[in-house]
Amino acid sequence: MLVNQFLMLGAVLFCIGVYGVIARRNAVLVLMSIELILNSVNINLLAFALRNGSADGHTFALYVIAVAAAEVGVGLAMVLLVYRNRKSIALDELAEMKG
Amino acid sequence: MLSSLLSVVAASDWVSPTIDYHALAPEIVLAAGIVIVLLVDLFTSETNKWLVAPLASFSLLGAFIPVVTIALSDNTMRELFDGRYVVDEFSLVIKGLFILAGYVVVLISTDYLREGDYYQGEYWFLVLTSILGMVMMASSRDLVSIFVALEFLSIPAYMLAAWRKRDLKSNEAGVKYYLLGVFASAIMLYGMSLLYGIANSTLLTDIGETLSSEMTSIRALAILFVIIGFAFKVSAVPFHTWAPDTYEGAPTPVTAFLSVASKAAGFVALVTVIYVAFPYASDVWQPVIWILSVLTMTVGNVLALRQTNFVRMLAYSSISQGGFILMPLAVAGEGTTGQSALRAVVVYLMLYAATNLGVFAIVIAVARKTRSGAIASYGGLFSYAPGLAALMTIFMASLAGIPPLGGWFGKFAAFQAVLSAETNWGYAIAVIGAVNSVVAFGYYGNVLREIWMRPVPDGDTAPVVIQPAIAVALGITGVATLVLGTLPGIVSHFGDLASLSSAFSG
Amino acid sequence: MELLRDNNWVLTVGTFLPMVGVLIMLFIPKADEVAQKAVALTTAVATLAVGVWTLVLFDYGQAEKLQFVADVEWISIIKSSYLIGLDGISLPMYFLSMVVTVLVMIYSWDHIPSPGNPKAFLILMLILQTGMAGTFIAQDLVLFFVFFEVVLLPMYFMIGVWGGEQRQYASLKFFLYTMFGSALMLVAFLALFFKTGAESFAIPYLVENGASIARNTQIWIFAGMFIGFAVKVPMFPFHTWLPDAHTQAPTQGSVILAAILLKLGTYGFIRIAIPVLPEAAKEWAPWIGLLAVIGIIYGALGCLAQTDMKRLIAFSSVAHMGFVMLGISTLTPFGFNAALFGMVAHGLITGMLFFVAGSVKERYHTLEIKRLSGMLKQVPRLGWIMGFCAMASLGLPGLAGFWGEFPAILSAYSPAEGLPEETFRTFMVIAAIGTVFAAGYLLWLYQRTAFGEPSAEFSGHGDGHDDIHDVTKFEWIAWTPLLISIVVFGVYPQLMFDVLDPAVKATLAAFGG
Amino acid sequence: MLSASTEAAEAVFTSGWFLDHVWIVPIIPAVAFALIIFFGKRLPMKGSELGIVSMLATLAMSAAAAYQWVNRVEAVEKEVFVPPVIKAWTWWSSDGFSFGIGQHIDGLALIVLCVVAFISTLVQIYSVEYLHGDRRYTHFFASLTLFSAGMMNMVIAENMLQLILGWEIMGLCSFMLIGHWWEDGANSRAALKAFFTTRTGDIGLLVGTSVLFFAANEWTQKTLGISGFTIRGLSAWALSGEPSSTAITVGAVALFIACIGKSGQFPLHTWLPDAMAGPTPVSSLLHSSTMVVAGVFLVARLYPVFFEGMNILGTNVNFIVVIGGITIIIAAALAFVQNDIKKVLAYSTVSQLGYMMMGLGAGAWLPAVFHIFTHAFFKACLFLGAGSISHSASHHSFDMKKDMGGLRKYMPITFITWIISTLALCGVFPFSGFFSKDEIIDNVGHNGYNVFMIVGLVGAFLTAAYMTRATYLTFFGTPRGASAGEHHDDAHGSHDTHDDHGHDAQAHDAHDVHDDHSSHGPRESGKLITVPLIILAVLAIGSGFLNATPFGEKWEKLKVWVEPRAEVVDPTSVALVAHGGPGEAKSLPAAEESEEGHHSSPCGSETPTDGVCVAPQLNHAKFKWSKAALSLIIVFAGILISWFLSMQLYERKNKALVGLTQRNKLLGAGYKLLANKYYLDALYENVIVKAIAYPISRGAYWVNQKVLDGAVNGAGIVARVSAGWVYRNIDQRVVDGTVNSSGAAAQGAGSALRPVQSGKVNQYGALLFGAAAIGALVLVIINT
Repeated sequence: MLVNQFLMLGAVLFCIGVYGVIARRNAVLVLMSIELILNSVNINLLAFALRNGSADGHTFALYVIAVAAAEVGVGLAMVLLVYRNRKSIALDELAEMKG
Repeated sequence: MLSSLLSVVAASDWVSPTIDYHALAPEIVLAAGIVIVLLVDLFTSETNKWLVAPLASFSLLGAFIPVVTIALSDNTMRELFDGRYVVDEFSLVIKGLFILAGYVVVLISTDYLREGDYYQGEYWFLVLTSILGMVMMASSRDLVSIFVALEFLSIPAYMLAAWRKRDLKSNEAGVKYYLLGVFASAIMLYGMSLLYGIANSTLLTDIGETLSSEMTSIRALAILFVIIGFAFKVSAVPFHTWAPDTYEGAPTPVTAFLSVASKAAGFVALVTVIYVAFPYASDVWQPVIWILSVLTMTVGNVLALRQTNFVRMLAYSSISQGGFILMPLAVAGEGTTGQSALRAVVVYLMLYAATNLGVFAIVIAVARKTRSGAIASYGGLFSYAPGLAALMTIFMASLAGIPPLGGWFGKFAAFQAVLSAETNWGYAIAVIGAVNSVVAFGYYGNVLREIWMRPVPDGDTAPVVIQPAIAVALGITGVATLVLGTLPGIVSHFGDLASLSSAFSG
Repeated sequence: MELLRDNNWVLTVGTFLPMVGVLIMLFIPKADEVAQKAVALTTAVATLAVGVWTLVLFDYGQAEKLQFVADVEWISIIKSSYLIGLDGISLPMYFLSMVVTVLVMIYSWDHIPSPGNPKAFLILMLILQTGMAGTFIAQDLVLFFVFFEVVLLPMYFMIGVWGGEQRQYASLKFFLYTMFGSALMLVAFLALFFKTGAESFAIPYLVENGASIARNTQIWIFAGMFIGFAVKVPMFPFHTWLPDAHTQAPTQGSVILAAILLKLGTYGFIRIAIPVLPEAAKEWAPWIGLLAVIGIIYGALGCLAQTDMKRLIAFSSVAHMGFVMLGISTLTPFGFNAALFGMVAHGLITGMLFFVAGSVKERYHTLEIKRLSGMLKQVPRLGWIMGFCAMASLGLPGLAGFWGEFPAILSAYSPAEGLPEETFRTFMVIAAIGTVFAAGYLLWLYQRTAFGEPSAEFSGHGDGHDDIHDVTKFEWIAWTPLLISIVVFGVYPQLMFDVLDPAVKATLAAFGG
Repeated sequence: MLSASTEAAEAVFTSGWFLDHVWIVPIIPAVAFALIIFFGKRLPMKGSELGIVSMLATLAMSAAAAYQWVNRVEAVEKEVFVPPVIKAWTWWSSDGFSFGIGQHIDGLALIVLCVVAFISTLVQIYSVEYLHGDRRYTHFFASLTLFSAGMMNMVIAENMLQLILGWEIMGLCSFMLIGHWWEDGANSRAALKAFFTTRTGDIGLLVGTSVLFFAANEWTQKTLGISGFTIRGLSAWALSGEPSSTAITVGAVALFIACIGKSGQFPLHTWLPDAMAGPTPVSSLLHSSTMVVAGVFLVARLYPVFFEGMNILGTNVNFIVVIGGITIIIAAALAFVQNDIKKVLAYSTVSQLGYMMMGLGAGAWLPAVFHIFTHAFFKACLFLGAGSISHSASHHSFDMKKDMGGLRKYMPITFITWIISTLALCGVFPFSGFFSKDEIIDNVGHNGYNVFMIVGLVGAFLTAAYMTRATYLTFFGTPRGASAGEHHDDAHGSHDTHDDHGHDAQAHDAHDVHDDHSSHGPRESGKLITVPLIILAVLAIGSGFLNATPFGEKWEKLKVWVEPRAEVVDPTSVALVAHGGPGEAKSLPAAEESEEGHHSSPCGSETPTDGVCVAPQLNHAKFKWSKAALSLIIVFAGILISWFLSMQLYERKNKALVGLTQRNKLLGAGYKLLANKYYLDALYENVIVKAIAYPISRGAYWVNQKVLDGAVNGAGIVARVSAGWVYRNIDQRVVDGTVNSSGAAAQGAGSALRPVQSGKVNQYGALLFGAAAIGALVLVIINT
C-alpha cells in the first residue's frame, strides 16, 4: 500500500502550506498556501479512505473541495476589496489596528 | 482498489433515510427565511428595503417556535442520519440561544444599517445564514457535518466583518479574520483527517470508542489540531490574535454577533467534540485546555487593562471571558465533573450572551451620539443618559461577575465545576481564575468610572436618542441579566444535559 | 439544628422592602427631589418598622436557634436554596443595618453631597440596605455570597461619585480589594461544599459536617475564607483600602461603611469560617490574634500620624476592629460575645464620629486638623457631641465602646482549649496598651480641634464663613438615636449580651464551650 | 461547723433602709447630671441648684446609711465579723460569666462615700459664687455632678468592673474640668496630660483585673458561688492560701500601677500639678480630696490582694511602701520651689497621698484610711482658701509672690480657716492631721518598716516647712500685685474673656462683674465661699477625734466602725449573690466566731480552714506620747525654722519694697516691681534651699521636669514621630505599595504583551501555528 507515502505527501504539503501562510506577504499567495493545506487534507482523507475501505473519506474530501472553493471565492473578493481601497495587497501594510 | 470501494458501497442497499421533519424544522424555517429575505431584497425598491429587517426577525422568531415545540414534545432525543445529526436537549438549548442571540443582533443592527445606508438585504441574508450554520452546529455529531456547519457560520461572518466596504479598518478586519480563520480551519481539517484515519469513521461516537484505547502520538496530534481549530473560533490565547483587530474594525453589530454567537458556536463545537469524540482521551486535552484557559483569561485581562477603545477593550474582555468558559472544561474529564462542567459552559454562554449583547446595544446607541469609540467618550454618561448608564452598570457588573447580576452565576458555576473535580489542577485553576476575576474589574470598573465619575468630555449633554429596536434589545438583555442573576435556577436546569455528558457519568 | 419557621415572611419583607422603594423611585422624575427623598425615607422607615416587628416577634428564649426560617428552592441544580433565618448573633446586626439606613436617610435630607442627584444616591442607599440586611440573614453560603457582593457596587458608586478629591482611586481600591477577597472566599466556599459531600450550601448543614474534613484541607479552605473576610474587616495588612475609602467617601457612605460593611467580615468569621472549620480555626487563631493586636497598635500609630480628621477616624477603625478580631481569635463564647458587642458598639460610635466629621467638613470645608481649632467655641454642640463620641470610642466605661474592648482583652487571658495561653496573654497586654493609644490619638484630636480659640481663618464674620453653624434639626434627628444607643448599651450591656450569648454558645459548640 | 453556722445565723445584724439602698446614692447625681445637661440652662440658677440639691440628697443618704452601719457594727461583739451589706444584680453576663452591679457597703465604703458627698456639696456651694458668670457655668456643674456620681459609684462598687466604671468616669470628668477653660491651649494640654497619664496607668487596671479574674474565678465560683470580679470574692480568694504567688503578684502589681497613675504617685505624679489649670473648686474636689484618693481607695478596698501579692508584713520592703515613701519626699521637696499657691498645695497633696500609700504598704490600713478622711477636709479647705484668695483678692492670680501677701487683714475668715487647715496638714496636735499622720508613721515603724518611719518624719518636717512658707507669703508681709489693688490684664485674660459670636452679651456681662469686684482691691469673699471654708475648718480640727488613739480605745471609733474584722467566716456569709430585686436584699448570716480571740486570727498569715477570710489580721501600734512628742517636735521645728527665715526675709523685703514702691509710683507700671520682687525671692529661695533642701528639691525638680516629664512628653513625641514614620514608610509604601504595584504590574504585563498584537497577519499566523507546533511537539514526546 502506498498509504504511508500519501500521508507523507500530505504532511509535506501541509508544511509547505504553513510556511507559505507564515512567510508570504502577498495575500493571494497566502490564499494559495491555504489551498495547499486543504489539499494536503484531501490527500490524507483519500489515503485513509483507501486504507480503510470506507467511502466516508471520499465524501469528506468532496465537501472540503466544495467549501474550499467557496472560501477562495470569498477570499479573493476580499483581496480585491482591499486592493481597491489601498492599491496594494501586501499583508504587512494591513496593520491599522494593533496593540 | 476503486472497485473494492464501490463494492462496499454497493453491498449495502441504499435506503432513503427517514427524516424527522419536526426535528429539522428550525433549520428548515431558517433556510426558508434566508431565501425569502434574499428574494425580497432582490425585488423590492430601495424605499422598501426596510421590509427585510422585520422579515429577518420573523424568520428567527419563526425558527424559535419549533425549538420550543420539540422541547415540549415527549421525544427530546431524536437521532437523524445514523446519529450524525442529533437533536437532543443540549442542542435544543443551544439552538434556542443562537436564535435568540441572532434576534437581538437583528434588533441592534436594524437602525445601524438603515442610518449607515449599508447593503441591507445582503446583510440580513448573511446573518441568517451564519445563524443557520450555528443551529446546525448544535446538532452535528459527525466530522463532516461539524466542518460544514463551521464553514457555514464562518464564511458569512468573514464577509460581515468586512461589511463597510470603504472603511479600511473594516477591510482589514475582514481580511485578518478570513485568513486566520481559514488557516485555523485548515489545521483543524488536517487533524480531522487524521482522526478519520484512526477511527475509520467520521461519526463522533465511533471516534470516541476508538480513542478509548491506548494513546499514540498521532492520536494526540489529531486531538490537538481539532481543538486548535475551535480554540481559534473561541479566540483562546494564543489563537486570539484576530479577535481584537476584527472586533475593532468590524461594524459594531457584527462585532456583537461575532463575540457572542460565533464564539458560542465555537464552544458548542468544542464541547461536542470533547464530550462525544474524546471522552476517554482526557489525558491529552485536559492539560491543553487548562493551559489555554489560564493563558486566555490572564492575557485577555492584562491586555484589556491597557485599552482605550471601548470595542477593543470588549474584545479582550471577551477573550478573557472565553478563558472562564474554558475553565470547567479543563477538568471535565475527572470523574463525574463532566456534567457540571457542561452545565457551567452552557449557563455561562447564556449569561454571557445576554450581557454582552446588552453592552453592544449600548455601545451602538451611545456611539450614535458621540461618534467615537474611545472609552473616554463615555465620560459623564450618567449625567445625561442615566438609564443607559444604569444599564451599562448592570452589564459591566455582570461581566465582572458581581452578584446579583447574571454573570456571577456563570462564574460561580464554572468555579463549582472546577472545584468539584477535587484535583490540584482544579484548585490551581480556580485560584488563578479568582485572581483574574478581580483583575477584570480593573477595566470594567474603568468604564463605570468614566460613566459615573468623569465629566462629559465635550460638554455635550444632549440626551441620547434610543431607537425602539435598540430599546427592545436592551429590555431583553437587561431583564435577562437581572433575572438570571437573581434567580439562576431558571437557566441552570438548561445545563442539566444528561445525554451529552453520559460518557462521563459512567 | 432545630429551625423555627414561624412568621418567616418577616425577614424577606424586611430585606427586600427597600427594593420596592427603588422601583417606585425609578418612576419619579429626577427633578422632584423632595418626592425622591420622601419615598426613600418612607421606605427606610417602613423597613425599620418591619425590623422592629422582627424584634417583637423574636423569641428571646430561644435566641440560639435560627428563627423565622424560610427555605425556598432557589438554585436547586447546585443545591443552593433561599435559606434565611435569624438568631441572636444576626439579630443585632440585622437591626442595626436598618437603623443606620434610616438615620443616614434623615441626614441626607439636607446633606446630599456634591454633585447632587439624590435619586441615584438614595436608590443606591436602598440597594445597599438590601444587601446588608440580606447578608445577616442568609443561611446559605451562595445566598450569603450574593448579598455580600451586592453591597459592593452601591458603595463603589457612593465613594466614586459623591466622594472627595481622590474618590476614583479610593473607590476602585475599595472595590478591587474586596473583590479579591470575595473571589477567594467563593473558591473556599465551593471547596467546602465539595468536601462536605456536595450535599448542601446551608450553613447549619455545613456546621454539622464541616468538622469531618481533613485537617489540612480545612486549613486551606479557611485560608480562602480568611482572606475574604479579613479584607472586609479589614485586618492588618489588608487594611489599606479602608483609610482611602473612608476619607473619600461621602459622610453617608463612611457611616454605612463603618457601621455595617466592616462588620460583614467579622460576621463571616463568626457565622461561617470558625464554626464550620473548627480544626482550622484552632490552627489559625493565634495568627488571627497576632494580626489583630498588630492592627490595634498599628492602627493607633496610623492615627497618630494623620493630619486629616476623617482619615484618623478611619485608621481608628483598624484599631477597633483589631479588638473585635482579638475577641474572635480566642474562640471562646466570651470572646465572641465581646466581638459581637464590639461590632455593634463600633458601628454606633464610629458611625457617629463620621457623621460629625461630615458635618465639620460641611461647615469648615476642610478636615485638616491643623486648621481646625476652637470648635467648642464656634459650634459648641457639635464640639460636645464630638467629645462624647471620642470618649465613647476610646472605651470609656459606661459607654458602649468599653463593652467591646474590655471583654475582648479579658477573653484573651484564657483562650479556648488548645490555643497557646502565653501567646494570648501577651496579646492581652498589647491590646491593653492599645487602649492607651486610643485615648492618646482621640484626645489629641479633640484637644487640637475642639479646644482653643477658633483659628483666624474661620473666626471672621461674613467673609464666607456664615455656614459655620451649630447642629441642625436634621442632624439632631439623625444623631440622637445613635447617641442614646451608645449610652444605653454602655449602661446596660446585658441588653445585647442576653441575645448574643445563647447563639454564640450554640455556634461554638464544636469547641466544647 | 454546722452548729456554729446555725448559731451564727441567729445573730441578726441590723440593717436599715438607707444601708440597703446605698446603691441609689450614685444614681441621684447621675440623674441630676442628665437634668443639668438637658434643662440646666433654662433654670433660674443655670443648673447649679440641681447639682447642689442632688449633693445634699446624697449627703443625707450617706450619712443615714453610715449611721445605720454604726448601729449594725456596735450591736455585735468586737470579735464578730460584720458582713458588708451587699446587693448585686446581673449587669451583664457572657458565656456563663456573670457580671454584677450593686453595692458592697462596709465601713470603708461609707466613710469615703460620706467624705465625697460632703466635700462635693461644699465645693458646689462654693462654686456658685466662685464661677459666677462663667461662660460654661452649667457645664461646670454638670461635670462636677457627674464626677461625684462616678466617684460614688466607684466607692460602693460591688465588683471590679463597677469600680472601673466609676474610675473612668472620674477620669473623663477630670479631663472636662481641668480643661474647663479650654480656650487656653495650656489648659487643654494639661487636661490631655492628666487623662493620658491616668489612662496609661489604667493598662494596669485592665490587665490586673483580667489576671485576677481568671485566677480567682474558678475558686470563687466553687467556694462562694460568685464571680472573680467581686470585691469580696477576690478578697476571700487572696487570703485563702489558694492563689499561686505569680498570679496574685502580677495582679497586684498591675493594679498598683493603675493606682500610681490615678493617685499621682511617683513617677506618674507630673500630671497632678499641671491639673491645677482647672478651676479651683475642681482642684479642691478632684485633685486633693476625692479623685486622687481613688488609687489609695483601690488599694484599701482590695487590701487582701495587695496584702498577699506584695507580701505586706512579710518583708520590710515592698513596691507600695517604696513608691509611697519616695513620693512623700519628692513631692514635699518640690513644694518649696513653687510660686503658684495651688501648685504648692498640689505637691502637698501628692506628698500626703504618699503617706497614705506608704501606710497601706506597711500594713497600716486603718491609719491610711483615716488619713484619707482627715486629709479630705483640710486639703479641701486649703484649696478653697486659695480659691477664695484668687477670687476676691489677687484677681484670679495664684502667684504667691506676684499677687499676694499680707492678706490676713483683708480676709480674716479665709486666713483663720487656712491656718487651721495648715496646722492640720502639718500634723499639729490636736488638729486632725496629727491623729492620722502620726498614726501612719507610728504604725509603719511598728510593722518593722523603720526606714520608712524616718521617711515619714522627714516628710512631716518638710510639710511643716513648706506650708509655713506658703502661709507667710500669702498672708503676711505686704500686699503685692493684685492684692495691692493693681490691675494687670494678663492674669485675667487667661480665663474669663470668653468672647464668642453668639454669647457676646453674656460674656461681657460676666466680664464686667469680675472687673467690678476686682477693682476694689482685696477683701473677704462672699458667704457662699466663706461658709464652706468655716465648715471645713471646723472639721479639720474635729475630724481627728473620730479615731483619737492618744485618748484610749474608747476614742478609736473608726477602728470599730471601719476596720473589717479579720475572722474566719463561713463561706456563705460572704457569698451572697443577690440576683433579685431591691426588696430581696438581706442581712448576711452572722459569721462563725473565732475561738481564740481576735489577735490570733489566721487570716493573712496562714491558710484558713473551715471558712474564708476577707480581711487580713493587722497589728496596731500602741500609742505612745513619747513618739508623738518626737514627731511634734519635728513639726514645730519645721514651722519655726521656716518662719524664722521668712521673717528675716520679710524684713529685708520690706526694706527693698519701700524703694520699689517709690519707683512704682514714679513709673506707674508694675513690670520692674515684679522683676525686683523676683530678685528678692531668689534670695529667699536660696536661703531656704541652702538651709533645707537645695540638693534634693532642685535635683528632684530637675529630674521631674527634665527626666520624668520629659519622658512623658518624649514618649508622646517618639510615639508620634514613629507613628509618622510607620505610616509613611510601612503603610503607604510597603503595604499599600504592594497592592498598588500589583496593579501596576498587571498593567505593565499588559504593555509588555501588546507588541504581540502587532497587527500583522503573518505574525498572527506564525503565533497560531507556533503554539500549535509546540503543543504538538510536547504531546508527541509525551505519548511516544
